[in-house]
Amino acid sequence: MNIQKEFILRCVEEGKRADGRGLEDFRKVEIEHNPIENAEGSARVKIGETDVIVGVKLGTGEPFPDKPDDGVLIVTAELSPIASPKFEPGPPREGAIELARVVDRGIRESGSIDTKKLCITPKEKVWCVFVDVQIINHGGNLIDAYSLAALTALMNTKMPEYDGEKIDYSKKTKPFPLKDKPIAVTVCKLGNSLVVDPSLEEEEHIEARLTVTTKENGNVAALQKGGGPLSLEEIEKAIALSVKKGKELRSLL
Amino acid sequence: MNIQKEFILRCVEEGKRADGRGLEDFRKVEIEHNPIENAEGSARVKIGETDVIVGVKLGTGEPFPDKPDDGVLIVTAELSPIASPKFEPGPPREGAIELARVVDRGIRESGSIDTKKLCITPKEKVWCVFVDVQIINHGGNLIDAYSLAALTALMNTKMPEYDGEKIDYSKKTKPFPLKDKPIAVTVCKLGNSLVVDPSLEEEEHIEARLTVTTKENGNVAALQKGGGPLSLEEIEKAIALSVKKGKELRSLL
Amino acid sequence: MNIQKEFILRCVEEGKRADGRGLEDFRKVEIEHNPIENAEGSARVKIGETDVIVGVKLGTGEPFPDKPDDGVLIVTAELSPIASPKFEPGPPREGAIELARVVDRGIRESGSIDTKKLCITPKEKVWCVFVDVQIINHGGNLIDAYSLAALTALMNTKMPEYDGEKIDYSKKTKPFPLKDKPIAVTVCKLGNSLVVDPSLEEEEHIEARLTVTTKENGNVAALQKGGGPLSLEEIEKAIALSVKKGKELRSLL
Amino acid sequence: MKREDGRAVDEYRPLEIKVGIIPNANGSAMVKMGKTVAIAGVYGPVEFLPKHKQLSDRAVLRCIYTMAPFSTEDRVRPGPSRRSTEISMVTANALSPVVFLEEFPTSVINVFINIIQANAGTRTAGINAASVALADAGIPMRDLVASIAAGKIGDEYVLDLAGKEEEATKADIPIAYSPRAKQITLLQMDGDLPPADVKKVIELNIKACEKIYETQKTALKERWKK
Amino acid sequence: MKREDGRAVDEYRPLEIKVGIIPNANGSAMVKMGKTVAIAGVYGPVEFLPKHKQLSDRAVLRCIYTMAPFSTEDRVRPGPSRRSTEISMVTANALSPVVFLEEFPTSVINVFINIIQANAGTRTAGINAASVALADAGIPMRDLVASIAAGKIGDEYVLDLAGKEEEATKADIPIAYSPRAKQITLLQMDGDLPPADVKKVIELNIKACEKIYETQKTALKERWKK
Amino acid sequence: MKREDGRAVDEYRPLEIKVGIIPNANGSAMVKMGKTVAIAGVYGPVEFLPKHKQLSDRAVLRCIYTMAPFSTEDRVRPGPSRRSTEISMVTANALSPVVFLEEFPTSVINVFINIIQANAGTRTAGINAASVALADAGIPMRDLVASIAAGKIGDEYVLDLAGKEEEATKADIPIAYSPRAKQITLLQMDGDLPPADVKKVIELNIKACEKIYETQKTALKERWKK
Repeated sequence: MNIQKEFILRCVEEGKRADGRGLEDFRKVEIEHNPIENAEGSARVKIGETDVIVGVKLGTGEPFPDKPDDGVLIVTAELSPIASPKFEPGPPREGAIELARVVDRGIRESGSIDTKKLCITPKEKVWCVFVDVQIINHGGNLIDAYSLAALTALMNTKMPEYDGEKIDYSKKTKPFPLKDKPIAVTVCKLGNSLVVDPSLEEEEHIEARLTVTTKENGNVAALQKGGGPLSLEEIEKAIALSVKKGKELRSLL
Repeated sequence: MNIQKEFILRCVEEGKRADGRGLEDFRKVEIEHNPIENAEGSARVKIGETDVIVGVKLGTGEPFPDKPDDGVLIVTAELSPIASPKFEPGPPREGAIELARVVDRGIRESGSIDTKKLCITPKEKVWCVFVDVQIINHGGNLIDAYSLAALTALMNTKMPEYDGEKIDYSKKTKPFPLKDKPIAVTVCKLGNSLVVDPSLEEEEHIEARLTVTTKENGNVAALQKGGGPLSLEEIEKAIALSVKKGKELRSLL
Repeated sequence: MNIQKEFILRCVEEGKRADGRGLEDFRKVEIEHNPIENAEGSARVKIGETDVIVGVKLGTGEPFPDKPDDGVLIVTAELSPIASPKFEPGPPREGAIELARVVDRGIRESGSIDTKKLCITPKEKVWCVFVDVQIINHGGNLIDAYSLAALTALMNTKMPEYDGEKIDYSKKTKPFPLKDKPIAVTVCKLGNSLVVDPSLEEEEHIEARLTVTTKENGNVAALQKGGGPLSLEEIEKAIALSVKKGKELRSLL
Repeated sequence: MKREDGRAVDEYRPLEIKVGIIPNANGSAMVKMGKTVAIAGVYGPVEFLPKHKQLSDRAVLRCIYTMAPFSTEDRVRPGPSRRSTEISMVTANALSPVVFLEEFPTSVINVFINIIQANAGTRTAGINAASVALADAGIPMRDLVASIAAGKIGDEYVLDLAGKEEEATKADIPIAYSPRAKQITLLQMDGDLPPADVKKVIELNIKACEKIYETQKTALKERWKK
Repeated sequence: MKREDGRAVDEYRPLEIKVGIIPNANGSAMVKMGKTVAIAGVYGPVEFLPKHKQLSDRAVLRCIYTMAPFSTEDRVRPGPSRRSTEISMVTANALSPVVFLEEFPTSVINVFINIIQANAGTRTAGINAASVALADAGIPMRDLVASIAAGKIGDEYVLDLAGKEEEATKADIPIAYSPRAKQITLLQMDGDLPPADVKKVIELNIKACEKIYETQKTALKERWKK
Repeated sequence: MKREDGRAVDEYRPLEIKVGIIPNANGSAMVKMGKTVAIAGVYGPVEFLPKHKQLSDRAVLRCIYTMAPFSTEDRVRPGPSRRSTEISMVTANALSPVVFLEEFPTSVINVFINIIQANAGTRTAGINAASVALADAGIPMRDLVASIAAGKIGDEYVLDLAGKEEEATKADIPIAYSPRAKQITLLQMDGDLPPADVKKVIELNIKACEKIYETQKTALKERWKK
């Protein structure tokens, strides 16, 4: 372990990564559209060896009392043990909960969904938007992979028809009211450097991470620091780097 | 343990059982009708040292959306630790779940219950039929004992009166809409032989078991293999044996 | 531990307590009214080092089918690990459950709440009265502390306004329908003596305890024995002592 | 006073005790008290696991009280409730004083009580069954524990309330009692009574416990004859 | 008989098997059977913890079957259900006979099966994937296990029911089969059929399993070529 | 800009810190920030059980954040939620960097934070209380951690949002800060702000943290005087 850590850190000091990438380079990003027919929208995203599928399902339910004419967004995450020897079966623990909540806030706070358009009958019935993920392989940087797959799945989503009583999932026609394209980029402090898209091995040795979700106009919609401390200067740099990489990722959509 | 196993297997090779029975003999079967006054129907079944009570309770609830005019059947099982040193307190685990699901499928798939007659108001209110078991002593062959007790309890069930608002459990008059009498018989492979009604000691040494639920007309309504592999020939023999023993058990009702 | 126990018991034999009190003396009792603005009524009670806050919240819900025009009382307790190294995180276990149920019965059986006045629409909507406790420090005698704080919080409670649709928590005006002032006093058998208000150290060495909840008219509304056995004579003495101390505590309100 | 079922005020319902009804258990019993039916099974003493729960100087008597889903008019949802957890706890307190727990350090004695049919008095029926089941298991005991409840209706002290009497009573007081030591090992009460009445009701209970105790002993003797 | 999707009665849906799709796993596979998609990942053998669950003479093959929330029309709530618990159990029974578990005493081999998209036949697709994943993990095996279901519609025995055929069938019989030993390792049935028909349907399944078995072996060879 | 409660834009609500409020705890504190009240209790370091969770080279700082059921207008259901689990985690991250965890390998330090009354800023109040409670427990620390949140309303950067300001803000950014190391140990944000504004808001927070830090130190000195 110490040898691996030393190697990873020495590479970074010299301005490159253990796998030959530059500090600000993502691994290869692949996006597959709508692999899941039973979902209203779906996407499979691979970033290097990380491999996730996100499906969006629509159901109906009651609105929250304080938001009687807004649809409801529910983002979940399970760290399925199929994807890593470190994930254990059982109900979601803090790692899974943070993953879901960071992706949730990125979508919610960016105002990406026009929730008013998901209202069916005020106070009584609204659309519930479920965003769920199946992690196939955990190769590092799950937050960015899930966020990108969630956004793509929402872009691919079509609303099923609803006659006031039953949803007809065989007819999906109307577009989903998506208003923005928020992208999460997680910047990691590795040694004294800032890098993006950590591999699984790098993730074990980072000092801190900062996930920055940016909107199309360059504004920041959500921040989440994980791990150890960061200075204000490091935070500034990380945000700037996230904005830049966010634009690059958005151009893939 | 090895001595016990050897003895059990040697007996079977010689065409009899450790307790003197023939390979195709059940232990003594005793049926007590309606031991539980608070249930709408109940039965206590003893097969050798195995001792179970099944109670049927009726309540009202909403139908499933895809079956708006069918009553709902709920079969549960708990392996109460009172009945065996091997049962542990806590929520049902796979053994209890399989027990409940095999009994459930036997009743459900045989079409034994005329669920349409359990509809009160289509889409809104139907009868819910709860079949629950209290195992008093586990002496082997729980599936057959529970199945037989469940059928008997359903045969004993009378519907309570319902005025559209409240159930009056003090007046139980109308018969329960039972259409068939499905019997589950579990055939076990012990050594190279097929036997029925395993004792607790035999159950520990079986290679495989096959539960066959048969209807009055001799048709098979449900199958469930447990344990190890079986050949097609063994399966054929087991089904034929189950049909035969099923008729015998049905004649006790 | 043995030395502590011996000291505690020797003191009691000599008619006083390890901390200098008499056998029938409470530690200093302090009551703070309405420390929690967000509650409809609240109280903080300190008895020696024991420190609890009780808050009463009002919500609306369906009545129980067998009491269609009665409000619903829900008393809970958690043994928050912040209050003692012996309390563990997680769902309430038997200690917490007994605490909640004894306090609940004291309020309920004394008829302290006029539940009919908590009915909004019979069969459909009633007030739900939640009584919850935050234990800040467990210094012994939690049952009496929680009971006293619960009663005080209920006395401090004002009903929020309700327009048939929404509760307006900013307007709390109408008095809460409290009819009696039940006080719980727990008498402990320590060696061969009966004492009240055990300290944390004393509690570890008691033989038995009897909680007696008395009404304003001196009647007993609830009893709960804990720990070991008591003779009828001891029970009689304990009840008489509880009635006496209950009056003293009630005079503090 | 006329009672629903014709009993005298100090008369309990027909009591039946059968010992040894669960072959797998080390000890077991069924108690019928009118229409209430409880079974109890005792397993142990065995080593208490996980180890950190063991007591170094005595056994733990662990009681688990449950109701069969079909035991009441409204089906009981499986799984523990606040009520069943509390009854399990007071049951353990009711039985522990008469068991020589100090003979089995680091062990657990498991007492499972299942209510098969409920019609008032399930906790007391369960304790009566468990007490006999412990003796049937051959666990060394100082005494048996007998248990019953009583209340007050109008001006009368009334034993073993059942049916609509439960609604009419001013209080319901269950006790458990060890006759040899003359000790009360369970005492609870819900209601509204002056202290003097509480004493009278407990005394009524104690008298009944002494009779139940005899039936318990007879049932055990029957068992040992076989 | 004309089938919805034009297949012959003894024809299963297009089958695709990919091996080695989960880099982190010791072995893995994806199986597509028509629109049903299952992935399986194998981790182990590793020491089974907690220790008291270990078997001294062999490994435990632990299977956990789950459905992705978006895999069906009506979203699946995360967490185990009675159905998924039972499928996990029969899957372990279906696979255990072909694995040399006795070579790894006190160990556990974890087999995770996730259904990505469901359109009939998820348990059989899962077993097909898991069988290949075990081989991909290099775990010593006597044989592979192949799995499929069949039923009867009208007078015809029909393989691999899908879509509305599931409602029309008189019975649904899934099996798992080890071709080398000619042994059936999973057998379940829901429905209503005379015993003779049950046999015919199982025979139809066995024939199909023999073909699926070839596809499994081919997929593994492809993998080992790389 | 005029604020609801008359404060300046860079002014936080009245802050009160009491140390040593829980006699049973090794260290404790209560923090009031306006109407928000948090208490924190520290227990440990003690051996971390079960053993397999121990870290061989340092202690685990375990934080558990909970809200009293009566702390908010709508009663909080007891038990952990996704929100409380996440706050517990980021709180542990916020405090760990200043504690010499390496001095207590294989141990756990338990930090319990209970919100008694909630009116914006419960996570930051909880961190302020926990930081002081750790020091009160005599646990060796590099520094204290101070915590607060800020946002932007209209064109103004506004500190310590409360009441209806939370709805009016374009973003809510809580931080935790270790003044001696000039390090940010917690940073989250919900909202919509250009990067330059994010920096301004963080700077506003840092200035406030330096003042809160002084109040924390004063409160600890008061405690030690006694």
